[in-house]
Amino acid sequence: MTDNLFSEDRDTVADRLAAESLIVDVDGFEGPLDALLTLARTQKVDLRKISVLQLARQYLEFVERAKALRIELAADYLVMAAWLAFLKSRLLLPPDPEEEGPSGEELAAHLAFQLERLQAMRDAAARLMARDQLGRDFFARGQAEDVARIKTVTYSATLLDLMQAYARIRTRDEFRPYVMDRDHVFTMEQALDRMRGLIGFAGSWTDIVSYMPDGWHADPMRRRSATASTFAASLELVKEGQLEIRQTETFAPIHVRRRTDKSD
Amino acid sequence: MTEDPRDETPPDSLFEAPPLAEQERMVEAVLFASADPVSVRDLEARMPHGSDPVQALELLRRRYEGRGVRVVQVGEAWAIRTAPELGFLMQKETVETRKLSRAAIETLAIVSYHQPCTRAEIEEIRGVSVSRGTIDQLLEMDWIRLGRRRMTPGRPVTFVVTPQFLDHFGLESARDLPGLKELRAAGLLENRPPPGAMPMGEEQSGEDDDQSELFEEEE
Amino acid sequence: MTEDPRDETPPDSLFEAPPLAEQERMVEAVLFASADPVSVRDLEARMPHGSDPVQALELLRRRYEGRGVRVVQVGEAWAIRTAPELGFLMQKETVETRKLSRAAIETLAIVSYHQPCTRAEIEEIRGVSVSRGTIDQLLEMDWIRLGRRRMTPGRPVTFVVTPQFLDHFGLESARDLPGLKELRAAGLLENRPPPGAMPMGEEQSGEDDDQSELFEEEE
Repeated sequence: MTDNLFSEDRDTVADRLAAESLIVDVDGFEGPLDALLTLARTQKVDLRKISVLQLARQYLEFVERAKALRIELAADYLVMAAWLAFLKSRLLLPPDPEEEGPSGEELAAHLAFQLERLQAMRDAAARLMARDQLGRDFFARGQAEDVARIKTVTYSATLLDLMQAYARIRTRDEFRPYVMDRDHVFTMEQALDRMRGLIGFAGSWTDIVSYMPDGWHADPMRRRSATASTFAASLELVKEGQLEIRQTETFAPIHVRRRTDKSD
Repeated sequence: MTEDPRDETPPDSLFEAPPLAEQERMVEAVLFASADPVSVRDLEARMPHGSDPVQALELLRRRYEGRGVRVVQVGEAWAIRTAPELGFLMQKETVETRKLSRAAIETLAIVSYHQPCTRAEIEEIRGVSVSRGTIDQLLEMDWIRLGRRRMTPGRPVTFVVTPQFLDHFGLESARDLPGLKELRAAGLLENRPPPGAMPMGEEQSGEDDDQSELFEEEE
Repeated sequence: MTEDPRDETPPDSLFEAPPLAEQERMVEAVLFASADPVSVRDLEARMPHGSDPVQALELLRRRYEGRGVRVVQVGEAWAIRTAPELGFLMQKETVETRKLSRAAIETLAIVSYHQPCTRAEIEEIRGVSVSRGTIDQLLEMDWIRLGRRRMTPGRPVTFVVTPQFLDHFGLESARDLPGLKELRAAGLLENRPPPGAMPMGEEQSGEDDDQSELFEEEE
């Protein structure tokens, strides 16, 4: 916040390029504070001597440009913009004795502190990662013998565990006959087999219901299974290019017919 | 680093091997960090050109004589190993209580309810194959042991529970184990996993066709 | 085995500690055998009654000065590690470490320099919300762990670094973090409350809860 406070546009080509590259990079920022830090660095001064007013201006300009380029900025960027606009007015206008809350200078100082702290943490992170690291620069024992622990492992299992385990298996067992019982299931493979044999005769549109196996209409469970598999099988045959399928409206009967124009 | 009198070789020479003391350090680091014993050839490949790993190894071996660890030859390769008489330090007696795996407890349950019982029978009842490890574990725990061979083709071995098993579970005999009806009456079968929370059948071998959903394997 | 003049104690004495040279060998063997740092307490528990692992450790540490491996302190524990400048020999052993995201690296640095540190503090410093995945990853790597809850409203959990973190970065303690003093002197590790309203959307004393939702989780 010094001399170049009011030198509105000393936009050199380089500055503009820098600003534009910022905008292009907007996705690369980790939030507004990161964007501010990047902008602050373009001032090429010690972060402690940063002009927050200039920074606010840079940031608002950055947001404006993003808008002009129809780049959608996340809400937090806009919140920051609003806050910086407020800060800017606080810094520019003579202090209003009526107004409560911290002064513009205090706010600016805190923002500068945040930027400096973020930068400091980034530097610290870089220094940390630059250290010699275990498994990369220095190594632990490759062949640890340590685990010759005499582990007296006591396995805990209670009678309850045992009984519940047994009950679990036995009851599962009871249902196995059902699993085996495929009487009510008409598989898609079966449906495919059946239809493959029949489509040769389907020169004209035929309701797929007529392809369902005999005797599967009465029992609702069997009918459902057969309908589903027959439908799935007809889709498969359509995919193979052997059938055409149509349905005139929702819930209307589904028709299939043999495909004749083998155009491939 | 000053142990070696031959340390005079210029350290920045690109083509000369590092001083022997330095080579010894290298061998030490490599043997330490490597998961497997390292062959002389491997050492040679890793160390700067012109190094003499055999000589460095010999120095290192001697350095560790009488120490807590030693440099030993393992086949054609070399390794650092703790001195055998200090092995007792590496043992740490810990008593760990672990829950028996589900496979183990189920296998045990089947053996206890169906003994003598072959592995094939266990698998049939569980519906999945039983790993050797599971059986071994139970054998090792002395909870099951081998029973008589079944007089069927292949003469498969059978398993029965042991007195230790009975002791552990506080049973007089395996016949005292409650049947399914009792288990159900005691409310032990209620925490069944979904889906289709189904009625607990008794021992009857299932012609119930009232279960309209496939029973899903848990886990 | 002849290094120590005090070797005269009868070897089968049950109640006297072994000579220091012998203790040193023991510590050497244990540290060598273990891939992870071993605490003094653990050493004490393993060594014969009356041993003084601290003194033995000091002897051992000095013995390995300048060697291919060295005795290093990691928090409350000790380990043997290869000399960093010999890392080039170990390429084979290098485990490809997962590349940490920038968010994770920064979060790690913040936790290590500011610990114990709440999530809100991390977010305040970085100016963005920290995704669950970032914290989870660091927890999973065993580089950070939960510290005590902060005694402030909401009792937020805090994070601190682990011994594994220290081990990985070759630090004796978190106090040895590079530049820690300077950062503290510059006031950059203070948790300076913002004057009045604040743009970063952190703990704004609750009256606008929705603000935190304005911040997108980073990936």
